[in-house]
Formats: sequence, structure tokens, C-alpha cells
Amino acid sequence: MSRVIIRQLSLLLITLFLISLLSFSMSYWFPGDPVTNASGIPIDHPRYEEVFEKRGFDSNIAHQYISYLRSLFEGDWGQSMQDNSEIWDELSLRLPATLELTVIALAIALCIGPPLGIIAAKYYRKPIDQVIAFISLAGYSVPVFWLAQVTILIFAVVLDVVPIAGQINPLFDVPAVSGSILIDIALSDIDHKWIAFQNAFLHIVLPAIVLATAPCVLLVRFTRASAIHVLQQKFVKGAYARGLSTAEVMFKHAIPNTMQPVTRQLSTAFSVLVTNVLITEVIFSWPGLGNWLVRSIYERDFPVIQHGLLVLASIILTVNVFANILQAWRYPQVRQEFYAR
Amino acid sequence: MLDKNLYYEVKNPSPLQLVWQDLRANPISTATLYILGALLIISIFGPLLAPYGSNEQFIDAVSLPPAWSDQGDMRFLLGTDALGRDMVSRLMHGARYTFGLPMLAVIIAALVGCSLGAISAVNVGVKSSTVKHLLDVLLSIPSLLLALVIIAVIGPGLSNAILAIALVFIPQFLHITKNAIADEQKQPYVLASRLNGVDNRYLFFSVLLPNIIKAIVMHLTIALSAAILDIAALGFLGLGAQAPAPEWGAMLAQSLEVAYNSPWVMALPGLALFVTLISVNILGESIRSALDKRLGS
Amino acid sequence: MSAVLRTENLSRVFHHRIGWFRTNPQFAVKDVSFELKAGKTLAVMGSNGSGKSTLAALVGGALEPTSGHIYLDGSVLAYNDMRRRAQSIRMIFQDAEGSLNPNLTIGKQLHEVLRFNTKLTEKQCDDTISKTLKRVGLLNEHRTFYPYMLTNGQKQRACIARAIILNPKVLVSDEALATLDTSVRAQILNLLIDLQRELHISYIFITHSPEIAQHMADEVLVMKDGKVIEYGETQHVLNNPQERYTRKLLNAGPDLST
Amino acid sequence: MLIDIRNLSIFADTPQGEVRVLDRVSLQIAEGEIHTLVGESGSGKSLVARAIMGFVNPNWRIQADRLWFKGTDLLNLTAKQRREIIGVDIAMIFQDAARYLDPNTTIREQLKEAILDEDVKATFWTRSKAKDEYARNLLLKMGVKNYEQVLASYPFELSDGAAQKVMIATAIAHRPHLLIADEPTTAMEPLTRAQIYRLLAQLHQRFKMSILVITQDLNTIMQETDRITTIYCGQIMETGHKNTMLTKPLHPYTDALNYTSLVQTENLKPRDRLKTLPGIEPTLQNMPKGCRLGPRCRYARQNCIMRPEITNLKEHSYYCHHPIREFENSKNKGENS
Amino acid sequence: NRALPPEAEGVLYCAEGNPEAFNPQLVTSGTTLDMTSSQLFDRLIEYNESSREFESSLAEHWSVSEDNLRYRFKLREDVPFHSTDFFHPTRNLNAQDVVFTFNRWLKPEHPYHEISGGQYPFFTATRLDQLIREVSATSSHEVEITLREPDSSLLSILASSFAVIMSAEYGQQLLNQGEPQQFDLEPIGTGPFKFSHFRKDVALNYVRHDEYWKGPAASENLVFRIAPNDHKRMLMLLTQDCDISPYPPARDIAWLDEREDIHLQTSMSPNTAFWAFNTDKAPFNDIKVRQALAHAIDRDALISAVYFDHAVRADSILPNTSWAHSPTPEAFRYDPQRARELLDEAGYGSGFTMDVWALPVQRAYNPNARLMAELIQSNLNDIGVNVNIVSYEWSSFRRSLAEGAHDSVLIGWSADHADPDNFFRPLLTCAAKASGNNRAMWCNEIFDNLVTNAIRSIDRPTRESFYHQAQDILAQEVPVVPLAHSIRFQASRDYIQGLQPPAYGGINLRSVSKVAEIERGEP
Ligand SMILES: Nc1ncnc2c1ncn2[C@@H]1O[C@H](COP(=O)(O)OP(=O)(O)OP(=O)(O)O)[C@@H](O)[C@H]1O
Ligand SMILES: Nc1ncnc2c1ncn2[C@@H]1O[C@H](COP(=O)(O)OP(=O)(O)OP(=O)(O)O)[C@@H](O)[C@H]1O
Ligand SMILES: [Mg+2]
Ligand SMILES: [Mg+2]
Repeated sequence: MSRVIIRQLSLLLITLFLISLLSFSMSYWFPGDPVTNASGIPIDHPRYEEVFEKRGFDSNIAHQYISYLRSLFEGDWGQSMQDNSEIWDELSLRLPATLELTVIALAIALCIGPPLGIIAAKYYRKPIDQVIAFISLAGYSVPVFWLAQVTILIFAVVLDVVPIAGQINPLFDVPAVSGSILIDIALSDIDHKWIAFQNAFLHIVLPAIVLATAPCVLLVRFTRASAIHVLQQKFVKGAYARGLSTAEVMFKHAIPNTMQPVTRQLSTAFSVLVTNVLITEVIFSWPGLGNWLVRSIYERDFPVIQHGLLVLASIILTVNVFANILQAWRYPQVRQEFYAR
Repeated sequence: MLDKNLYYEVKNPSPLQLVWQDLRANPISTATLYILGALLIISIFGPLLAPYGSNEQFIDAVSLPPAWSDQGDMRFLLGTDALGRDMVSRLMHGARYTFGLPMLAVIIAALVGCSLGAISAVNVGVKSSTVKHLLDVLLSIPSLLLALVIIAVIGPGLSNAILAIALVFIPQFLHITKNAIADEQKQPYVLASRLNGVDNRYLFFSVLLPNIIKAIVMHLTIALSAAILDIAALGFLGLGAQAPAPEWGAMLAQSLEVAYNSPWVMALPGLALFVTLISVNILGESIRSALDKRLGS
Repeated sequence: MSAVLRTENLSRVFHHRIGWFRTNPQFAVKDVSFELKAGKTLAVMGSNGSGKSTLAALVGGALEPTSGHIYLDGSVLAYNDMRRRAQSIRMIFQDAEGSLNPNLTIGKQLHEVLRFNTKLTEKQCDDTISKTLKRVGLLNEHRTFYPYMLTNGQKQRACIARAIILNPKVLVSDEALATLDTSVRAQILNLLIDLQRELHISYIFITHSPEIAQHMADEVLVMKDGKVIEYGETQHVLNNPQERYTRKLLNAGPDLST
Repeated sequence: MLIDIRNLSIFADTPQGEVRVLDRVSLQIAEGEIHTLVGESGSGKSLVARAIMGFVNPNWRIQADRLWFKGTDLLNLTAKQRREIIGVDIAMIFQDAARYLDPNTTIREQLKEAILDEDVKATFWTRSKAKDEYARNLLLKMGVKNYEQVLASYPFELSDGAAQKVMIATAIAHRPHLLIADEPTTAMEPLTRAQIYRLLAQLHQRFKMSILVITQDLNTIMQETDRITTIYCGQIMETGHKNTMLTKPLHPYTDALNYTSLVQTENLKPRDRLKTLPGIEPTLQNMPKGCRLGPRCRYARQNCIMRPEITNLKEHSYYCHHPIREFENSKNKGENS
Repeated sequence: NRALPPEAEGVLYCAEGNPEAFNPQLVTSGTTLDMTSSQLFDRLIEYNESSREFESSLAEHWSVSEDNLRYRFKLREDVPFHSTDFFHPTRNLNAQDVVFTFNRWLKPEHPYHEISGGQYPFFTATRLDQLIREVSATSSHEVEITLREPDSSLLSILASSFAVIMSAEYGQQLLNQGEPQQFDLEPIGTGPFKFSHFRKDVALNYVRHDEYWKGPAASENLVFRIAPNDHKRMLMLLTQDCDISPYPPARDIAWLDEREDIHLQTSMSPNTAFWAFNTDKAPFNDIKVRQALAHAIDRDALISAVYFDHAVRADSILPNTSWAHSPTPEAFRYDPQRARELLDEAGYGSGFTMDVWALPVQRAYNPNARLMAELIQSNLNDIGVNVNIVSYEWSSFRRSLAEGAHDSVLIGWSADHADPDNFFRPLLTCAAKASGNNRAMWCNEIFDNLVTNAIRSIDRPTRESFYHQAQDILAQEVPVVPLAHSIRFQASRDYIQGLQPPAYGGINLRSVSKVAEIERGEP
């Protein structure tokens, strides 16, 4: 197992290296001055010369890359070209907000998707399966931005059960410490934390559900396909032949085996989630990374784009690797495969 | 002899023909075929078929509901938007942006990607597994994000978005083709053909290609669905098609502000997008199950 | 009569990765030499992993030997001399299903062989195909069939047709009969026997079954861990095996008396 | 009679309509006997076993006069009752054992699952330990010496032979009365194959267990079996004691099975042509009417398009209009067809 | 389900964007003024719209010297500054604070002059930095402003939202701490609300300044939520995520008005939407082209489609409410035929392609510039001119505008103070071009002279005649095409009380509060 972990982590390092290289070269691809693109300091700024040197632009490209990495690790991520705010500071507030939404949505998707998939597979070709299969296909075909709007119209405007923007009613005097609202409430010293939690919950429900839809239906589809395959496997028959009851067979053998390919697909579901979080945040005015990134692309705020993409890609890759490790940890056969590689 | 051959040919469908027959036998997938066919025709000839121009404004007919409602006007079957533009015409023009162009992008990406994949698979052989795995990992970055990177570099706009989408899908097809060929080359019948002393051309076109079609076709539908969604999402975010282009995602974005007053302006592009996507997805699903049934998985 | 096929110290090494950079070389076949005369049959026996399939692949041209030579009619047969090999040494695989291209008709697959190895006209090709199909007990109609339309036995016949259509000198069969039903197996065996009589083909039979070796082979070669441990006349080897390993192999069959 | 099956028919759903996969199969297995069911691929052997185990595809129709196990009709039981019988009294082992074991669970857990609480006399908290002990003993009985290692491994880490032994261990964990072995050794190496059959024979002797062996090839279990039944295309052809079946079969199909297998054919010289059944077996959709062997049978006449009724002799029964008479039987041996 | 605990009670105001800074001196956008000026700060004097008179504020009274060059202001003595986590004032407002505040933009050697960019657009545009010779404290609570020449708009400017007074003590404290840039980020003022915290793109929180000299504000908390999208703001108003929303979308006004739970307030606040051509660029440096484009657009259609008729057609840059208004409708008449002729004459008969920049946010003067741009696009298409619509985020949009990157832009102006001068000098003079506020990049000496003369004269008839001449030049030269004077709307929930109708730059929210219980008849 440790070998798998080491191998996966080294792979992660290599891919992160590639991603950093990509991110680094972006400042050259973007139109304009690479120093400005990387640091957000305009050419006519008094600090330009200093940054120019600090980032190794007086030297060769390798040196520039190393300086770039050093800046990354020092937390000197440059500043936004648009409002001159420090990217690192902004990011450290926005990333937790995005992660909060993502994690909750992923949790919802995980709680609903796989069980539905397994139920569908258990009743393969029965009406219940057909309903689930159709819903998942339909859910897969609804663009998230449309879904978000429709749900806003229904649940917020017409039914008036949830608010439509932001993390919490800003009248709650919750200072942004971590960026994740639930944590911030917990950290804050306001008197009515419980009411604040309720309020924050109401704010996050709708975006989280909208965001969870795509990965959820994806998981339904993956799980269903996997479970149909597993239920046809001989070892299921073998388990019945050992005299196990249906429930035992399902929970001890069929479901764990079904989840084997599904854990690998977790990273796919996660990357769908990340794609959609960009859009969802824009629609729900969620003060997260996606919202910021989209606007920055719109405004060609290159330092933000560069670092925002770096962070998102790194997160996806990390999740990918951890899904692999998780899978290898739980499934010996997979471990074997990883060894063989 | 030739006649006889012909006769038998009719009687003995090839596995790929069988897949096609299965597809046609299923009413739902047939329906999606018709829908997609119609969309294709509209994408190509939409501007000729549409009753009005996409940006033709009827100042006297602003925000008309669809024709069947009380305030509707028979001239505008699905109503008009806030600028008095005919929804039917806009949707028909938009099919080109939201369905036609992504399809073109995917097809081009497939052609380029598959050729490159085939070349690298046949010439270089199967690369080291680490490189392959690395590619696997990098490809797990969602296509929209990659498209965003490209757009960030080359700037927003429809043509840039299409370019970005095409570029994003090339490596996917390359990867798929390369893997499929690598897998295929392990098959005994490929070995058998090689032992027959066939040349590389024959090996590729007659032996490998028909057998990797499955993987490619399956990925085509997946990629098409993703490409449509991406183009619409980019349009929605204002990074793809720019107003007043009747791209469905951009239309949707613009329609939001009137969603409360004239819901049809928002509902229609969304519905069009939904129908298109679900058709592509159902077709993909049907192709997959037909292929699995006929060619094994 | 001189040997059609002779191998000299044929070896094949596989490298098993054990670390990032280290590999562990393993001889799948080591220094195997044998001779095969025209119209004769050699049976190769051995337990799992003893290198039988690797040997077959080496002789059939599917693998490149690490060292050693194969002589065909007395002259060295180079690994990449596909043309000559295709015309003289043909293989039949265990997995008949897998070794037929699912997307080509049987006729086209037979035609492929002719197209790349002969200069026959279309008409002649056609006739050859009909003749060969008939010879292996299939009908002319079968040429327009796709593999999925055939039964297991018919597929194996199609494979044999593909193998013999060029009138090869040597036919290598890697456990080609193991998965067949007894009655089909008998039919195929009959077919092979007939072919050998008519066309004077030499066979190399990879098999687990002593009965088949007994029935078909003139000589038997027993392998263990890639090496030849016994090689000789069938009767001689089967009736008084020298090695314990061989004895175990032979007795393993139906005998439950112990 | 341990098992008593009368006129079991199974109808399968196919795109071409319903087809009769098993055609009025009757089979009796006595207590304590080893019974062998022989037939070629696709003849329905496994289906008979699955019918007993209750694993038939739920969309398929089953019809039988009786399907008795120790006097209870299995067909009339609920799924739950049936599972109780199967869990306790009937066990089955399969050809590629490794695939019938959950690849992601250790052998230890799977083996322990098969052990009933009644098998070990232990309180709740010592139960797991007791089952562990029991599992070790089981493997020892199977002749597995490195049992600890085997218990800790996953199915894909085992060799074919070892996996099959584990399979058998799980099957006999609670001493079933009937063990069904469905082609337990095909495509296995001869060395391992021998071991497995030896093991089955031992079990039979030691626990007086009845065993139904299903195989394609008669020779493999010749020594141990008591009775043999031959089946072709879903129809039972002949049942009888192994000696009768081997030396004096009355049914042309049994005869054919004998002469096509190389071993039993005496005075067969190397490189002689073998006698074979002409033609190929029909596909499911195009089964011949009546006796399904008809088109391939040397003795077939007009009336073979009617299904022959069973003919019961002493300890022997067959379904044939034109059984081979004994003299003809011996005379034909070894000749080419 | 949206109950708030008592200490979180307050008023939610949905703003259209982030504040650029918390110092009105530094900014021009109405958004920032709304959020900062009247909430955090006070001015020396105020302008009373109803009486059209100047009133005392921080200055109890003031006097003007005979030569109209010296203005003397007597300050109140009871005005405390905000006391917050980051600053505890030791004294009340005095003359030092006024001098400190004025010198910041007046004197380049002032320690804060260069902080936050060193640009003071309003004061540059109104040329106040040129006009004022000196600001000095004549006693602890009296300041004197000395002018270089007489100027009739000084009081108007001092009463505008930009001329707020800040704390010299706070400035000194930050200098001592070595972080002067905090001055414009964590503001200290004398106004009714204190700065609490701000999160970009999310919200700006204020709390009540209990010692406010006019008496404490009605609401304990005041929060500005940032919601750039007007549709979103409207929905937030419906879902009670906002209590007050400025600039509700014009298309929704009609039915918002019908709703019981929403109150609409209107005012004819003096503003003009216009279409400015970058006269530095070809072909817009050609008067004929500009005239042609002016004739090519159907302004009445724009007004009905974009403003839903909640605006009047503008026939001059100066709003029709101003006493100096002199309409020149003929110059901007819709006449595509004439437009084509003019283009022909200018040598652009075959048309050309141009960018129309559409301001990306909703402003009082233009609720939907994009939509307007699309209509103009189709209008211009008729005379063979191709239009690309350009639009991006507000602050970078403005930055690029100031640099003159545009061909033409749809933008507008809301008056900062009551004087007609406010529509000329800040917008169209050469000085405004230098300060980056002249969207037309237009510089005309005759025009400049006219407006300068107008400001130097004190009596109204003289000024009026100067302004009429100036408007005639604009009609002839067409650096900008005036489009509309809109009616400004402001929507609020019915439980909000004390809300004033929107006024000249900067809304005052001091008296706004929520009503605890609201009686509402069944709908
Ligand atoms: N492609 C390969 N790569 C690495 N090792 C291989 C490869 N093919 C075979 N080997 C190794 O070579 C040895 C011989 O294998 P081979 O398949 O020839 O045995 P075999 O006698 O045919 O066995 P079986 O009876 O199971 O078919 C085995 O140990 C196997 O692991
Ligand atoms: N799932 C299925 N769908 C359709 N037909 C089936 C299915 N399973 C079995 N059959 C058919 O039922 C018949 C009997 O199958 P069965 O598996 O019992 O044969 P068998 O004698 O065990 O063959 P083998 O020796 O290959 O295991 C076969 O003809 C097969 O085609
Ligand atoms: Mg082998
Ligand atoms: Mg079977």
C-alpha cells in the first residue's frame, strides 16, 4: 500500500509540476507584458523594476520559472490588475467558500447518486429502473445554468422559501475569517449562532442542490452500470450458493464491488462539479473562486486567471490522486493493478 | 460470383450493420436520430428556413407570448423577445451556433485527434505506461476549464470558443484512439493478420479501424454532448458567443432579466438545449448498448 | 528425409518490472532445439507456464527470439521475413473466436492471406477459397458469413482454412483443441489427420492431453520452466518416461485410484 | 431418492420467441451416490444444476411434474425457504472458482460466511474465533497446508487449484447432503484436475455426501462415479451404471460420446481417423422436433420425429426408438464411421 | 423562516457595485457616492432642493467677501468623529480637519496627496484645484477659502457629495503607524454611520454612529449588498434579500408599481444619457460623420424600448429641468436619409465598422446600455455602418474609457450639484479631457471660453445666454448625442420608512428604518 501511495504522490508531483509549468507559461501567452501578466504590476508602476528583478526577468527562462515557483511558495501571488488586491488574500477567502459549496454538493451527490443507481440496477428493466434511468439521463442533459435559474424562480421567487444570493444575510455581523461561512459562523462571537447557521443553511441549500445535480446523475449512471455488471458476475451467484440472504449478498458483496469502479469515477464527478461550480457561483452570487475566475476572464485580469486556474486544476488533480489512493486502499485488486504499473 | 456475393452480403449483415439495425429497431433512438437529423438540417439551412432574420426587430411586437396564448400573434409562433425578435427565427439561427458549430468542432477534433492517435500508436508503439497514465490524469481536467484557459489567452468570442472546444477535444480523441489501437493490437486476430504478412496500410484500415470505430463513435457522442454544453455555458457566461448572436446559451443569459415577465423567452432556448442534449445523450446511450450487445464490451 | 523445420537454441527472455528501473529477466523459453520432418507431428507438453505458448509464438513468428535460430528447409528464417514465414509456417490459436476478425467475412479474411502472399488473380483466389473451405468441411456460402454467425467448431475450421490455404509446410497449433467439445474435437482431429495425409504438412501440437499426443504425434517434447526435459519418439516418451515430472504429467489424467 | 426430477422443462425468452431449453428432463440421484451428468457444451447441464439451486433467470418459465429434494418440492417453496435449504443441504461448486469468489473480500471472510452459527458451538463473542478455527480445519481437510496464507489472500492471488479448493471448502462447510460440481476442472491443468477429483472422491467417502458431477468429458471422473446420465440439447438420452454406460450403451449418443473420446477407444492406432457424430449441433432456435439427436443419428428413422418415451430397464433407462443392440454395439467399436 | 435576531436588525441596501474607495474625493461613480458620502461624512454646507437654497451643515454659517474671492466658514463645535476599533478620536471636528481635507487634493506636498493614486477627478474637472488659492484656519473653528478669481459655482461644489470633511487626527495616526493607505480603506468621518467591515463583491457593513451630531440614525445597522445585476437586484427585493434597491429595471417598473409590498419612489433627478464619439479617432473627428450618426438613430424608439417610456427625449446635454436648458431637437432628428447623405459627403458612403461601448452597469440615466447598443446597432446597420458592441466590467471599462480606447460610448451623467456648469465643464471641456472625464475627447476653445465666462458671471441672464451659445455649439459639432433624461426610480419594501426620494448624487439613509409590524391587507 505504501508503494501505491508513494507512486501516486510522485505522480501527483509530476502533474503538479506540469500544471505549474502551464500556469507559468500562460503569462507569456497572454497578450501584454509577461511581468504584468504574472504579477499584476503595470509597467508604469514604481514597483515594476523591483518585481521585474524578483521574478528573474533579467535572467534566463529557467531562472524565471524558479522565481515563479518561489513566489508561489512565498504566497506572493501577485495582485489583481483590476482592483490591485492581493491575489493570495482574496484567494484564501474565496477558495474555502468554493470548497464549502463543493463539498456539500459532493456529499449530497454521494448520498443520493449511488443508492439510486443500485436500486435501479437491482430492479433492472423494471419500471422503477426505467424511471431512474430516464431521470438521470434527463438530469444529465439539463444545463446547470438553466436549472439554476428555474429553481431560483420556483423556490426563491414564487415559493419564497430560500434566499437567492450570497452565503448569509449580511446583517449577521459575521466577519470573513476563513471564507467558509459555516466555519466563520462557528468562529465568530455573535450571539445567535444558531439562527445564523439556519440562515446560512437556507442560503446554501439551493446552490448546493443545483450543483449536486450533475455529479449526482453522473453517479447514478456510473453506479447503475457498474451494479448491473456486478450483479451479473459469477461471484454474486457464488455468494447466494454459500447460503447468504439477499441483503447480505447486496451489502457484503454486490455493493462494495459496485463501488469499486465508482470510486474511480469519483474524480470525474468531482471535475464535473468543479466545472459547474464556476457557473453556479456566478448565478448565486457565491463569493467563491469560480465567480471570481469567470469575471477575471471577462475582464482579462491575467494574474487572477493564471492563479485561479492553477488552483482549480491542482485541486482536481489532487482529488483524482486521492480517489486512486482510496480505491487502492479499499480494493486489493486495484492495488495489484497499480503495483503492476 | 460477384452477384452471388452481393446476394449473400444482403443476407449477412456485418456487426456494424447489426448495430445500426438495432438502433433503428429501437423507437426512442430512432426518434433521437430524426431530431438530430432535423437539427442538422436546421443548422445548415436554418437561415433559409427561418421566417425572419435573427436580429430582425418588430418594434410593434415586443415581448409577445407564443401564438397560442391570448396575446399571441400568428406571425410569431413562439412569441418574440424584449426587442421584438421572432423566437422561432432566433432558435433556428441559433441551432447553427449551439449544435452545428460544436458538432463541426468535435468532428474536426475527432479527425485530427484520431489521425494523430493512430499515427502515434502505429509508429511509436505503446508508450511507457507512466506517460500514458500522466495523460490520463491531465485529461481528467474538465473540458470547460481547459476551454476557459484557451479563451483566457485568446479572448472571448464565439470563434475563439469554438476553437477552444476543438482544441480541448483533440487530445481526448488522440488518447482514445491510441488506447483503442493499443488494446486492439493485443487481440489475436491482429496477430493473425500480421502473421498473414499484411502491410501496415491494410492492417490499419481493414483490421484496426473497423474495430476501434466503437470506441471512437462512443466518444463522439460524449464529446458532442460536452461540446454543446460547453459552448452554451460559455455563451451564458458571456465568454462565448456575444449578443446579439442567437446562440442558445447567450440567449438564455440575456433572457434572465425578462424571465419574470416573459418566461417563454427563457424557457425556449433552455428547452431547445435540453432536447438537443437529451437526444445526443440518448443516442449515445443507445449506440453504447447496441455496440455492447453486438460487439461485446 | 531432411528436416523441414529446425530450431537451434531458441530462447526468449521476458523482463518483469520489479521497481522503477529494475527489471527481472526471466527465460520463458531457454535453449530449445528440435527438428521436424515433413509430414511428421511434434507434440509439446508441459505444465502451466512452462513456456509452451512462448515456443509456439517463437516458431510461428509472433514473438522475436532473444537468441537462437529457426531453420526452414535448411536455411535460416529471419524474424521479420514475414512473406516466407507466412507461406511456410502457420499458426492456429487456442481462441478461435478471438483470432478471427469480427468485422470481416470469412471469405475476406481468407482473401487477405492470398492477397498478400500470392500473385493469384481474383478468379483464382476465388477458386482457392472455395476449395479450401470445402476441404475443411465448410460450405462455399460460409465465405460471406461473419464470425459471429458460426459455431465454435466452424470457427476453428475457418481458422484451419486460413492456416492451410497457402499450402504451408508447418502448422503450429497452440492448444487449439482444448476448449472444443469431444465430438467437435474428434471432427477437427479427423480433419487434421486428413490434411496431413493429403498435403504432407508437419504439425507442432501444443497440448495438455497425453491422449492427443499419443494419437497424433510422432515425437514428444516435454518442457519445464522453459527448458526441454524430455524429447523423443512418442511411444518411447509416453510409455517409459524418464523424468518424474513427465510421469506426473501423464498420470494426471483420469486416474483416481491413488 | 435425494433428488427426484420429473419432466423438467425450461423455456427461455429469446428475441425469436420462447424456446424450450430443457425438454422434459428427468433425473434421480440416490443418497450417497456420485452421479455424473455428461453432455456437450450448451446441452443444458448447468441449467439442470441451476434449476436445483434455484438460479434460473427469473424471466424464464419452469415447468416440472416434480422437483423434489428429500421429498420437498423445491418449486413450491418461497425464495426464502429455498435459500434455507440451499444454505444448509445443497452446495455447488463451479468451474472457474476464482470468479465465483468476491474479488474484494478475503478468503477468510468468505469462508466464514459459509459457516453457520450451528456449525460452531460458541457464544456470541467467541463465535468469530471459533469460525476462524473451523475455517482452518476445513482448508486442512482440503489438503491446503499453507492455510493461513490462503485465508489472508484475495481470490485473484490464488492459483486455480487453490481457488477451487477454497470453493469446495465453502461448499462443504456445513456438510451439505448434495454437492453439485459443475465442470469443476475444465481448462485446468491435468495435474490440478487430478487433485480436485481426488478430493471429491475423498469427501464422498468420508462424509457420505452425494455428488452430482457435471462434465463434458466422461473420462475424467470415470473411476469414482456410480451412475452416468447423458444429455444432448436439453434432452436426457440415457441413464445407467457407469460400467453399462461405458461398455454397453444402448443409446447412440452415449455410444458416440464413448468413441469420440480418445481414451475409451480400444484398438485405435495412432493417426487413425476417429468415428464422429456427423453434422453439428442445432442452434437453440432450430431444435429438431422429437428426438433432438435425430439429424445426427445413424440409426434415426421416420419415427424419431416423435420424442421417444422413457424405457426403463433394471437400473438403466434410455430415451430412444432404436437403441443399439448389444452385439452391434461391440461390433462397431473402433470402426470408422 | 428568515427571522433575524434583534442585534442583527438593520436595513439592506442593494448597491450596484463595489465602492472604488471609501473616500468620495477619489471617485466619480454615483455607486461609491451613494455608499459613502452621506453615510460616513458630512459637508460644510448642503443644498436644499425644495427651497433651492444652501443650508448650514458642519459650517454653522458662512460669509463671502466683497470681491467674491474669500469665503469664511464658521464650524460647529459639537461634531464628534467616529470612534471605532481602529481609531479613537480625542477631539471633535475643528478647522484643522477642514484644512487637512482640502489640502489633500489641493497641495501636492500634502502627505496624503499621492496616496491611493493621487487623482481627484471631481476637483480637477470642476477646476477647483485651479480656482482655490488657499484654505486656511483663521481660528480653531473658522476656515477661510481664498479664490483666485470669482466663481459662481463654488458653493454648489462645496455642497456636493465630493466635498466631505475628514479627520486630520486620524490621518496623523495612520502616518505615525506608517500605513496611510488605510485612510481610504477604513474611513473615519462624522457621518451618521461608522464603517464596520467590507467584503468585496459581498457586502459593506456600517453600524450606527450613536453620537452623531444631528442625532443617531434610525437604523442600527446599514448594509450595502453588492449586486451588479439589476434583474438580480429586483429578485432580491422580491425575496426580501434587499430592502432598498436603486434603479429597478425599467421594464419591471410597471408591475413593481402594482405590488402592494413594494414602494416605488421617483424623482426627475437631473441626468442625461448620451452617446459620445471619440473625436480623437477617425472617422469621428469628422463633424459630418458625427452628424450622420446622430441622425441615424431613432431616439424615440430607444426610449420606449430601453426606458419603457420612463424618460424624456434629450434635446440638449443639459436637462430640461435646468434654467439654462435650450433644446436643439433639429440637430438630433431621426433622419436616416440625411444620415446617408452626410456620410456620403464625408466620404464614407460605403459605410464603416465601429465599436459601440455599452456601459456594463445600470445607471439612473441608462438602465440597459447593452440593449440600447443593440438597437443602435440595427439603426446604424440601415445606413451601412457595422457595429461591434463592447462591454466589460465597470471599473476596467472606465479605465479604458479614460485612456480613450473606445470609438464611441453609451454613457451619461448625473448632476453632482445644482449648477448647470456641472453638465459642461466636467464633461466637455479641454480640462475634462485631460482629467479623463471627457468621453468625447473633445476640446473646443470657443466652447471652453463660453462656459468659463458663464461661471465667472454672477447674474443669471448673462450666464443663461452663455450657456445657450454653448448648447448651440454642441448641436453643431455633435461631440455627443444626447439621448434621454430619465426619471430615476428607487424601490423599497413596504416595511421601510423614512426613505427620501433619490436626489443629486448620493442618497442619505440616516432616517431609514424598518417598521417592526406591517399591516398588509390580503392581496
Ligand atoms: N508477454 C509476456 N510478458 C511477460 N512474461 C510472459 C509473457 N508471456 C509469457 N510470459 C511468461 O513466460 C512464461 C511461459 O509462459 P507460456 O505462456 O509460454 O506458458 P505455457 O506453457 O503456454 O502455459 P499454459 O499452459 O498456461 O498456456 C510464464 O512464466 C509467463 O509468465
Ligand atoms: N442467459 C442465457 N440467455 C440465453 N440463453 C442461455 C442463457 N444461459 C444459457 N442459455 C442457453 O441455455 C442452454 C443450456 O445452457 P447451459 O449453460 O446449461 O449449458 P451447459 O451444458 O452447461 O454448457 P457448458 O458446457 O458450455 O457449460 C444453452 O443452449 C444456452 O445457449
Ligand atoms: Mg499457453
Ligand atoms: Mg455449463
